[in-house]
Amino acid sequence: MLQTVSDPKPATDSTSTRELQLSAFRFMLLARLLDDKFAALYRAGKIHGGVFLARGQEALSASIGVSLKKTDVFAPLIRDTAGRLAFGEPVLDAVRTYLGSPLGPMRGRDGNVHRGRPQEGYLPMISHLGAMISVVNGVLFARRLKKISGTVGAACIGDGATSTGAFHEALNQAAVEKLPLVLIVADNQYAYSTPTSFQFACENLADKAIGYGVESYSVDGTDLSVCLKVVGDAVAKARAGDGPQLIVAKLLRLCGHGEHDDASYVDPQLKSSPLGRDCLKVAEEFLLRQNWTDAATIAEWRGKFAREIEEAVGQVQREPAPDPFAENWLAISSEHLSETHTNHE
Amino acid sequence: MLQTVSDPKPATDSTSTRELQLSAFRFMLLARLLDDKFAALYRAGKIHGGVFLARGQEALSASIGVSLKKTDVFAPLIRDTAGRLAFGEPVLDAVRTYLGSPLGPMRGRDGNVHRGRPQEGYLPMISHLGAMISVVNGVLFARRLKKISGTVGAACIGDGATSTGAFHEALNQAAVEKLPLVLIVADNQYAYSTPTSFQFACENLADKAIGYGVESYSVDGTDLSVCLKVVGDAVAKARAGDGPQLIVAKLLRLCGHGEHDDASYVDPQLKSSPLGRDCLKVAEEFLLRQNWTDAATIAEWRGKFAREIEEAVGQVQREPAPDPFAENWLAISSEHLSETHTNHE
Amino acid sequence: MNLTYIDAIREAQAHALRDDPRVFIYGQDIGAFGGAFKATKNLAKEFPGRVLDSPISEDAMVGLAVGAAIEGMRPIIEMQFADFSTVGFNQIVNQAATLFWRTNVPCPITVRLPFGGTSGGGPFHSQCIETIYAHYPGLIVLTPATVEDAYSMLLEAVALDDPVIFCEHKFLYRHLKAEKLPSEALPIGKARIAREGRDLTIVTYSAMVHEALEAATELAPEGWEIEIVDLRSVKPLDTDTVMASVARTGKLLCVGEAWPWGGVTAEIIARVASEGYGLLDAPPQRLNAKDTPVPYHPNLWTAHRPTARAVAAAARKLLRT
Amino acid sequence: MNLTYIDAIREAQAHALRDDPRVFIYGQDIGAFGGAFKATKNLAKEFPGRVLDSPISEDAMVGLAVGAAIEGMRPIIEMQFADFSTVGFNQIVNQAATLFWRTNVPCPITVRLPFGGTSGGGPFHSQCIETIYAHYPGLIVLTPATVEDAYSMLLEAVALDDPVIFCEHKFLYRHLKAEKLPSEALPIGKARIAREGRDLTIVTYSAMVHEALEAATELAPEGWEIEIVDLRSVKPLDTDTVMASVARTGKLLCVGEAWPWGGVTAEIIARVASEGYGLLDAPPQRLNAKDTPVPYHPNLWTAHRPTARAVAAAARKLLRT
Ligand SMILES: Cc1ncc(C[n+]2csc(CCOP(=O)(O)OP(=O)(O)O)c2C)c(N)n1
Ligand SMILES: Cc1ncc(C[n+]2csc(CCOP(=O)(O)OP(=O)(O)O)c2C)c(N)n1
Ligand SMILES: [Mg+2]
Ligand SMILES: [Mg+2]
Repeated sequence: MLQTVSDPKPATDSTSTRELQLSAFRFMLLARLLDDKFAALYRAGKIHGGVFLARGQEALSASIGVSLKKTDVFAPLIRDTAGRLAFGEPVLDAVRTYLGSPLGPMRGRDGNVHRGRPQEGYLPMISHLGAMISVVNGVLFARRLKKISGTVGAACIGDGATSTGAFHEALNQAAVEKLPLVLIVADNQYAYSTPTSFQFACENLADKAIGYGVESYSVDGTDLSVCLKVVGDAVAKARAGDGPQLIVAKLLRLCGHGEHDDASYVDPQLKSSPLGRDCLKVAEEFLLRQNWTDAATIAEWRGKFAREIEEAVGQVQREPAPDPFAENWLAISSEHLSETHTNHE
Repeated sequence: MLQTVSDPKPATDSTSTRELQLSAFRFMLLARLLDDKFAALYRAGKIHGGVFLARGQEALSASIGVSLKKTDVFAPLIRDTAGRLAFGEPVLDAVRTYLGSPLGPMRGRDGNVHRGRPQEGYLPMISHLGAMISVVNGVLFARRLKKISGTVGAACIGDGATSTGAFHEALNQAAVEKLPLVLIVADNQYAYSTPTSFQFACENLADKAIGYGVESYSVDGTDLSVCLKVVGDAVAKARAGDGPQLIVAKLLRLCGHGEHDDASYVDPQLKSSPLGRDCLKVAEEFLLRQNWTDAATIAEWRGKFAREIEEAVGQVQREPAPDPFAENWLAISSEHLSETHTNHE
Repeated sequence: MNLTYIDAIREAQAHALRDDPRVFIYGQDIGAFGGAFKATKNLAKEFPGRVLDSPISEDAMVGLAVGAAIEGMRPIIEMQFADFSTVGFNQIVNQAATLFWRTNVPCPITVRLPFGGTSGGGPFHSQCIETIYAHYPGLIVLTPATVEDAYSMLLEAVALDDPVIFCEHKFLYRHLKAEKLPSEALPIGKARIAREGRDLTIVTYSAMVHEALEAATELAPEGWEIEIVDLRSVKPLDTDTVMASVARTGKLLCVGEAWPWGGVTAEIIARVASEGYGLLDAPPQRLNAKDTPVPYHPNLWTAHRPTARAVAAAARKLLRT
Repeated sequence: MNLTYIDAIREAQAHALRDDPRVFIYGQDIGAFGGAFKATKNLAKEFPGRVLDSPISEDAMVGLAVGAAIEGMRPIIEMQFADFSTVGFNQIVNQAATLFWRTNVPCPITVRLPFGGTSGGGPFHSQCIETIYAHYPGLIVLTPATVEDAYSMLLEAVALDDPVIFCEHKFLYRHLKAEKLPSEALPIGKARIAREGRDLTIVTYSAMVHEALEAATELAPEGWEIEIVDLRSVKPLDTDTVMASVARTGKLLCVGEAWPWGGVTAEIIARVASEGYGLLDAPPQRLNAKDTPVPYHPNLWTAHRPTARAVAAAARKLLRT
């Protein structure tokens, strides 16, 4: 059941492959620049709470985003800046959420990576690791009940989160119900500071698939080409009705857990190993080697994206902050059932 | 990693094998008779709440009990009457717990299968499926910290309980810590009324082992000889420091989920399949065929056990019931920190 | 007809399935088997593909319901026992309960919790845990005490756009009977005067309503007229009805089957003390279960939970102050 | 020395590890890394093999602790954030909390919950969930408000034979400073008069003690003398100290950072109303967080939780009744 793809296959020259790679690359670049901006804002004390970056994980994440359709379902996790953008998240949503703008999708109520638009199939994560997978199952389950076919649901998770009961229950549930779930594990060698040796004892997390009766893939997460292929294949199989697909990508987080963390615990040997390659550079070099684009064009994208980000940040910084007096402090939608009784003012 | 043992190996003639089988068989018989008695008491309205029997699971369960040492740790589940007795539980403990006697280990506070003596390594289950496994891990972990070696911990679970997050977290934890845990799954084809097809999608639950990096065994749970061999081997391996062992036994529950359940949902084809064999009969025939005992001796045991059970029940029925006025209604042991404030009388 | 409380729950679900294609039910053993308590008896057959057996995965069961709700469905989740909802707790309080506030997308799920003590139930099949749900923002917590309410409130729960924790009392399942199902009912959020009286108000809910009623009957020959408020819903709490009753009687006894620390009885007393202080002419009192796990043996169990006799004793004491 | 609250927690753990070979610590990132908040900084090095990294498995973390406690150890479990204890909830409330009552075998585990709101924490890194633990029988729930108490109460928690939920407030971690660690302390179960006054009693705990103190300072120039009771332990509750204070002041305001329904403030008011009714010369009042998830943006967050200003306003209103 396990298909290992870790060597870049000679790129087929079809325009669609090329376009897909270029498109994914652009999202990777945009994501990297956006993350850099969040890091800068964090250092400048402009962001409330933590900042969680995706450096080194853009290839995998962008591959997911570009492989999904708008009608699919996507539950990204902390390190999916690229995938979110590729799935269609406006830069503005990301900036507004980090800055707590009331105009953003989370309206200052939730922040940083906890953002999404559920009604558009883009699910905003809660913090509890593993908890989003069964929610994706639920959307897929509902679509089946509603006789809507052809939907795929993608959920992202880290190596550490595979240790949660929620991960297990949800993957098993998807397997039993044969739901079109694509579960992508970014095995980035650490969960916060904890190396994978404290997290699991199997050789490869993809080995877990057999115990659930689902298909699995192992992929080099630093290589956009293979990520695109593997994620694309898995999404296609799920869409075709072959049930849940488990993808395990090996890579290295090229930043701290959050921007407060200097990641000094990361093994230098890992950094200098192939896992430590920067997927963005790898992809860029590959595209240039293939002559699919040139340095000038990339520089132009970079400039354009940087401007787009600056504009978004500028705009959001001029937006009003949330006003607690204007806030509708109701946790339920049935206003008539809200406790009229308030013992807090 | 998967070792399948399903055909009875030609029995070796060594006295130890013979003695072990005879011993296990006696516990199976005692367990069956005890369960029959509980069923009768239930029908007579003498038991509060449910009665949960182990019919069809005695061979597997007894094999566990006789394979463990007194210094080991054992966390049985609902269908381990035989294993409990073999591990050393007095019949009186079982009867007192079902009848709620204040002289039993649970003192009328907990009942039926929720019994044990934690300080003797015999852990009393809580109802939440899967929850006892990590507790066994904890005892093993503590012994390691205390530099006590050679302990094995056995935890029992059903096919249905493999779907719980608790099962996953605990088995993974044991694997990461390489604890001497023997986890025995009684795949009895149903979780209450739910067939295994709603519970998992892998072919055999033993397939799960590879995803945890632990060793596994598949065994015909209706056959005492092979159960003894497999459980004995797994216990020996765990004791030798080879880490967690996962045993999956296939069998059929030969009763309802509880005595209130007529189990009419059980597939007749399963009942007439080899899985539907009564392990007690299989074992008895085997022992007779081997000439390791004779019908008269078995009849004698039966009589002796029946009397022992009757005596225990008689004795417990004469014991005083719990007295709420004499009860120490304190949920914590630090009496000075108990809420002196009582708002309930 | 002679309908029990569990019949009412089954009928409400049948009704909801019939009327609303968005409704489905998901839980352990609820399909062909009809559920541990038969709350879904025959429903899988009557509504093919809409009453579905789940694995023993409470966390994933609730997670799935939330996803389905986002997709516009109205799932009902049956927990086999309320006690087991603790392993689905996170999805209830952190996923379902926060969805609307965080995203403005409502989360219309109903989680049915067969709860409360029965003889021989023991520590893990008896718990009253409405408090842990009511404490979290974002949930509606219902505790019907009658066959009629079991029916109408479950129907209304499914129709609501918010997550509802539906606490149905196992002790009442086959204990209570009604002639017919109601065609109209008090809305959720309104308490009910279960018995009128002028001497003392007992505020209670679920199975304890019946213990209180029995206590009131016991006290009647002694000349006491006890008013009983059945809260029906513990979140929201109908403070107005409670306050109006206390205004009439001047005396308040709150009775709950749950553990004593925090919870419904504390919340009611705190509200009345804060806002209706002048209405009271004696200190308000509480009666709860004891602060230990729920015991197995009936002798202990009946001492652990408030009974009619204990309620009557507490009322008598309060009436004499 | 200049010790923070988090230093105190680290030192208490170092002390416990040093003095008692039965103590070990288990949690995520607590080994070489020293924990998300550095509560175990260097401890893994100082106490080899006794400060151990766990997988992200809160259920199994607590289960393991219970097993180790049965075997005579005294495990400390660090939850990375209190909010994540909801996925270990079942093992806490149904396994650890019931063990002693069911089997007479004590369960000396300490579960450390970094809890409470901080700016930008948001809905899942800010929760105050002491209530859900205090509601269950079998647990001791502690909420130290000072550096000294963080130290002495954690030491005492580890020494106790019962499961302790140790709620340490993240907002206080680096905010509070003390000169030195205490050599003696009030025992667990006793509340502390954090400030004396004769006009009104504010009963509170954890970070809110400091908001209350600030409010008292704000009210002093207006001529009001506010007494502040720091509960220290929310289960058990030191009702006597509360009652004695109310007897002196006649007025009670309970302040909590937790959600309003049920919980510490309701429990305190219910007790005072039931047992100290005559002591009050005005209706007792409560001030809690709002009944929504904890918001991310600081503007919303400071409106969501009680602040010194809000406490002062509530006190002023009550003083004028
Ligand atoms: C249930 C739960 N426990 C603990 C945490 C705290 N936490 C947040 S991220 C994290 C590490 C996650 O590691 P991994 O899954 O490998 O993802 P990565 O950060 O490496 O992308 C932890 C422990 C959490 N969010 N949820
Ligand atoms: C977490 C949890 N959910 C639900 C239940 C209710 N329950 C008790 S036994 C049971 C079926 C167990 O099936 P299985 O694990 O196969 O064991 P078996 O009864 O077949 O021996 C269920 C659903 C429970 N005890 N715990
Ligand atoms: Mg990781
Ligand atoms: Mg089974």
